Amino acid sequence: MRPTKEQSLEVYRRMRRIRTFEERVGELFVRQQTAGSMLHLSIAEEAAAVGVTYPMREGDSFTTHHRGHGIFLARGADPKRMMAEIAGKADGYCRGKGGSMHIADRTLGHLGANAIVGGGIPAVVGAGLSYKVLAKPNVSIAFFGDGAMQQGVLYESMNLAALWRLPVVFVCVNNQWGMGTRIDRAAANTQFHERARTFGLEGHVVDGADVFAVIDIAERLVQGARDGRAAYLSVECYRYYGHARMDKSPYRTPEEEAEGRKQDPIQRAITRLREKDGATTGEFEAIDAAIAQEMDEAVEFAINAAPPPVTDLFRDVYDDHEPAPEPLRKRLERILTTNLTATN
Amino acid sequence: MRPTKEQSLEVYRRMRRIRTFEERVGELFVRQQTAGSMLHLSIAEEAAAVGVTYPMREGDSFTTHHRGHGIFLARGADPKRMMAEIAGKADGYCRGKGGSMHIADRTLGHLGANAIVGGGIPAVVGAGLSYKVLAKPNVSIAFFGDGAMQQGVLYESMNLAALWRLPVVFVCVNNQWGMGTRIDRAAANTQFHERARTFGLEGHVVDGADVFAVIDIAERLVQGARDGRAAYLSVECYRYYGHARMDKSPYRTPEEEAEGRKQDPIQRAITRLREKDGATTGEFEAIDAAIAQEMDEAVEFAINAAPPPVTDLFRDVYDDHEPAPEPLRKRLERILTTNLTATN
Amino acid sequence: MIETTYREALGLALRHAMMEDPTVVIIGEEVGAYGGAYGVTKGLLQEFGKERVIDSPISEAGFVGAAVGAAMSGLRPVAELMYVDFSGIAMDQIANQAAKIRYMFGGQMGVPMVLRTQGGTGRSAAAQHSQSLEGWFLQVPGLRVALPGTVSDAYHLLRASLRQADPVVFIEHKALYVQKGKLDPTQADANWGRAVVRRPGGHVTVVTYSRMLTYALAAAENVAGHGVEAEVIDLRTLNPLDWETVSGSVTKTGRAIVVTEACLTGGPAAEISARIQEECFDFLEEPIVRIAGEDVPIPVAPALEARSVPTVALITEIIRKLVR
Amino acid sequence: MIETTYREALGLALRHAMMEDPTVVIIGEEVGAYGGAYGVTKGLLQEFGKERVIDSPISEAGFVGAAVGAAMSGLRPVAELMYVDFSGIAMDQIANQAAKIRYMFGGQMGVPMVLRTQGGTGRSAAAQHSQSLEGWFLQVPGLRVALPGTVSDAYHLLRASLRQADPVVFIEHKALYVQKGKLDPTQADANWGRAVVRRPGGHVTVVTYSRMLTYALAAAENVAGHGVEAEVIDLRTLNPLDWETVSGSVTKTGRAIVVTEACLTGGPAAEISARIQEECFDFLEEPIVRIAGEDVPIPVAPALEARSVPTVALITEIIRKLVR
Ligand SMILES: Cc1ncc(C[n+]2csc(CCOP(=O)(O)OP(=O)(O)O)c2C)c(N)n1
Ligand SMILES: Cc1ncc(C[n+]2csc(CCOP(=O)(O)OP(=O)(O)O)c2C)c(N)n1
Ligand SMILES: [Mg+2]
Ligand SMILES: [Mg+2]
Repeated sequence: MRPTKEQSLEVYRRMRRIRTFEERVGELFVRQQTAGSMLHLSIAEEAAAVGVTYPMREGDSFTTHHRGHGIFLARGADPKRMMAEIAGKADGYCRGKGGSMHIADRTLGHLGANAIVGGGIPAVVGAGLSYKVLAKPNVSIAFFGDGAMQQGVLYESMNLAALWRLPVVFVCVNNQWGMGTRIDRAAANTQFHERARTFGLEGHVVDGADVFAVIDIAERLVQGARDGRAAYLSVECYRYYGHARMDKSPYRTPEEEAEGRKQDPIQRAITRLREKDGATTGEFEAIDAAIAQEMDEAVEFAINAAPPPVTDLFRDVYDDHEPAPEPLRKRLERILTTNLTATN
Repeated sequence: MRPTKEQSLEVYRRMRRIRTFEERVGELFVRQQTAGSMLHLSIAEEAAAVGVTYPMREGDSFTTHHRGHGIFLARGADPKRMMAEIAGKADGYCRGKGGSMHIADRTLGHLGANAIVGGGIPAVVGAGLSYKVLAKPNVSIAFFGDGAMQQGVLYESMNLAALWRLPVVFVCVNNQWGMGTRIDRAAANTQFHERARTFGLEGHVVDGADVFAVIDIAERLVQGARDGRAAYLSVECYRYYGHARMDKSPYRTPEEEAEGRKQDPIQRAITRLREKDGATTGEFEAIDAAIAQEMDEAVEFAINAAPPPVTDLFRDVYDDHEPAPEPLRKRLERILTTNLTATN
Repeated sequence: MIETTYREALGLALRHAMMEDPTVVIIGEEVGAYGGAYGVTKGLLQEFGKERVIDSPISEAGFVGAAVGAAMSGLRPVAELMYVDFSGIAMDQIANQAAKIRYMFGGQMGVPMVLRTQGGTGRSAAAQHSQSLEGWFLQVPGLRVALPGTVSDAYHLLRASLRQADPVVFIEHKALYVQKGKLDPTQADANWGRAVVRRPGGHVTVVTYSRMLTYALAAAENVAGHGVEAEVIDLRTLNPLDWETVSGSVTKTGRAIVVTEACLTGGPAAEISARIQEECFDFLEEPIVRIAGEDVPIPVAPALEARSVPTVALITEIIRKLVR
Repeated sequence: MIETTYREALGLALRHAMMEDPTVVIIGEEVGAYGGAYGVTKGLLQEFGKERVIDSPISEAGFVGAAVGAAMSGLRPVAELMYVDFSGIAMDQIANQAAKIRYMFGGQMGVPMVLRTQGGTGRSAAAQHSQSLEGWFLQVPGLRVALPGTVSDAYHLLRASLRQADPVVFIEHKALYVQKGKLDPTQADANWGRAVVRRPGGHVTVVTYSRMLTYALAAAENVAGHGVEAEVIDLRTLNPLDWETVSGSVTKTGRAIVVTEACLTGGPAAEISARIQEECFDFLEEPIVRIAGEDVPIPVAPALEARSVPTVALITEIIRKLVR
């Protein structure tokens, strides 16, 4: 891709939106306004999100792992509804049922974030199959972490996608760590794209600090997938902070962290925009300010939103046309009334 | 390996024992003396069994897939007790509880045949781990079919064995078919040893019609495993007959079968023995006759053996020192006696 | 009305569904050229082609998960798990994905798929190929569970399952495939979630499903000669569970026997018994009795295998003891 | 006697077992440097080294299966499954391998392993990290199932589990880790398979385990003020199930309530209820009542999550209604 300045600024803008969103999620947590503490921030993974989703079109679909905020934002999520979901509110994407780890949106092709490492991967094989059977020009993309590279279901899914020639791309957001385990303590060979090749996929690796490199390879692989060549991509980045909000990463050295944190895709994009496109501080500030306001509003929206009504507990277990499960209290009252009355 | 004539004849003998055993299992089935029809014969897979087990020593262990008779025979099984197990008799290796798909023998290191495709694979990782922790000089070998190459647990196991540097070898008895599915309809890339390499293992492939070639590579890989280098080996062969006893393989062409059946490791060994070692028809006949008698005796043993006593149903669910499950009839009698008596 | 087998009735239901609805696809191991391990899908590949009858490699987690994704994306997949015992491999996709997607995502999307599988004893298939695991699915909210016990239901209950908006685990019984019976495909399909009284009687209610229906009916026939009239109820689906039919019967008879092939402890008979007790406590004249599989793995030896699950003789005996 | 937490008591049990028995090894995700997702194994890596405290990649089927193989080969592994919800991935290794190996192979070898895991609600961890799945294991013959509900049992029941010859699924509760209580490590370990009467009472029997024990005791305290004496039984193990203690109590009180966090339908409360009914039918003055988790996946919103499982208020109310 040889982007225009406008395109490059747009890419920057998308990444900055993610960064700011995640920072706000952190604050929301500090203000004790989130549903639980299982919040996994995708800071420094913005290039994977923005780059890979760049060539996606309407009708395309994807699933993500637990660290999926950024990916969905890049694909057009409304930060208000995301933040509300993270806060467990009724106006959230999933009516406050799912939370941070289970955001989904059918209309934008988000088939769901998953809290089971690897759990959401085979779904994209099925989505790809549906495109093939129904002759739709779409692709489906699975996003997951390096931890999922050790889950068997990934290899089953890769094989199925290659064998059935499906429009599917597997994207490993390789941030080098899975909780307290560095990839070299999780895998004997960490050149994951080589594994993918032996399963019959196009397999590549790209520097996740360089969003334009990610866009380039993603455009190629997504197009190939549309033509029936399933593909795999490792996006190499670094998990800036702890695994979840409570984790301070005591298991890694400050030196390693300092080194890893040099890989900032946003700083890299800024430098490039300044050097190649002559972008000015003012231009960045304008973008940042607009985003800051958008995200502040999202936070306020989430805080002020109503929690789901208690009756929602029984809703959506089954299709709307089906009877909902009988609430326990009602059931117990019925049983006790019938039987206790009869005995007395 | 540059085997002496005696060694070569011994290798031949081991393979012939398997072949004759399996032929007798087929007859046992025809005589309606087996427990069920789930009998998977390893005819033409004798080189995998004999070759890979060749360098195994006392204390080494292994697991097999459902097509495991030959492997265990090669490792020293008593055909009488095997046949009795296949007939579901009390004198069988598993007291008639397991049958053809679940033969095991702790004393010979057989940690069990498994009817779940891939199900027995991770156990060898654990066995290998125990050797490492307990500082034993042993290896553990997983035998499985090409079908298991599509099961995720295999890749998890390979990664664990490589990562933990365990004395483990993974052996795919690649007979080209899994039920009615040829490997090229099961996998986009059928060079399975390449996959193993990307998981950090030594990965090799060998002609399963040439037992001496199998012995050569097995000796190397098993020794490597003893030194902590986990390995993988594909032994290429051909499934001569149907998947199980009822299956006539209508899904493959006679031409393909004719071609595949040229890969007979026993014929190949005979030719070599004749040509290189001057073995005579008489020598083969003597071996064959002794084996035929041994196997005939095994069949008679199995037919005449007693079925397990009904009380065995409740035995060995838990350790002997624990109470066995209460039989249903006893339980029902107790309940009805207590309660019905009380009401009257 | 035709005379056919359970196996063929299932195949016919699939065939008719595929003719009517182009989004129905079949995914599973050996469903195509092989025709299914138990022959249910025979001929479908030839008729509908390999885009709709999709042979899978041996990757239970992968292809069941793919069916989940397909169901979210406009197809109506029928995934075939060759043996219900293999659900141990695919359980995450069944219980954590298929079952929870609608709820977890706030009702945005459902997973309209049928997971066809089969279980039970009867073929000396040993511990890993003979289980009755419906109880695993029964305790997962979001999953429907159907178990046809007759040839007619093999057709009509599968048809009804194919119209559900939520995932249905459809469990056939390996010993029933050869069972013969009458089928009228022009009839209305199974009234989803309704049990059926297969034999009326006033002395005792026998609640059962799948192959044990056949056993219970035989036992009922046995005791009829002794003047005992057993009412035999075929639940057909464990989720939904039809309590009206069951409690209607038990309040009438005052006695209930639950018969399942699944193991006693923690199995579906426990739920049925517990619920009858809660709903009909004041009407019970005798304890509710569970006749279920022994709490053991299934052994391969045919004589042991046969005794690991309820027998007609035992059911007969217990009915007679309960109704004196 | 020391004052400690459930989490620390568990860690201490592991530590002592590892000191006493060199074949005890720990295998699981983040059990080493991280100290366990809930901190139970903290310090063990430092003390026993990485040959015995083995961090696994995220491969539940693989490492649980490896533990099975290790248990067959002279080690006594404690595998840690970070959340019981992940058992969906490892279920084949648990239910088809670990549970059946002794039986299927005719008693030649057992699988003396402990699968430590944790479940339950209380941390807004949503549908895939909050389940109570003990009922899955309960219906698999060959598996022991233990669920400690007190600090003392966190230690003594784990110690007892580590002496079993058969695989034990040991399910902790995520909301109990911070619970404080007394522990005397010099005491004898839990009497394996025996329930404990945690509070004696003559009016109603409340049967429960794990976190719901705390709830039941609080409810018993509430009703005591109104002159109702509830006898609270902590089962501690679901397999073995101690029927003597339960039926002894119910024959005395004539009333039984079963409280579990696991979903109502098909869950362990069904088994306990069905069995009480069978064993104590003639003594029951009121129906046995199950108070259990709602039949829904667990939602993330804290207020909904809290209502998806029994509350102290509901238990209190039901005890009072049952004993009038
Ligand atoms: C099946 C499963 N196993 C374990 C976990 C616990 N867990 C949650 S996230 C995580 C680490 C995942 O690492 P990675 O895939 O690299 O993603 P990252 O957090 O680095 O984005 C683990 C072990 C889980 N959620 N699911
Ligand atoms: C998990 C699992 N899935 C499916 C099956 C059914 N099945 C039994 S053997 C078999 C084919 C196995 O092929 P392969 O591994 O190549 O072994 P082979 O029979 O060729 O020796 C299948 C699909 C099974 N037993 N277990
Ligand atoms: Mg990571
Ligand atoms: Mg094969």
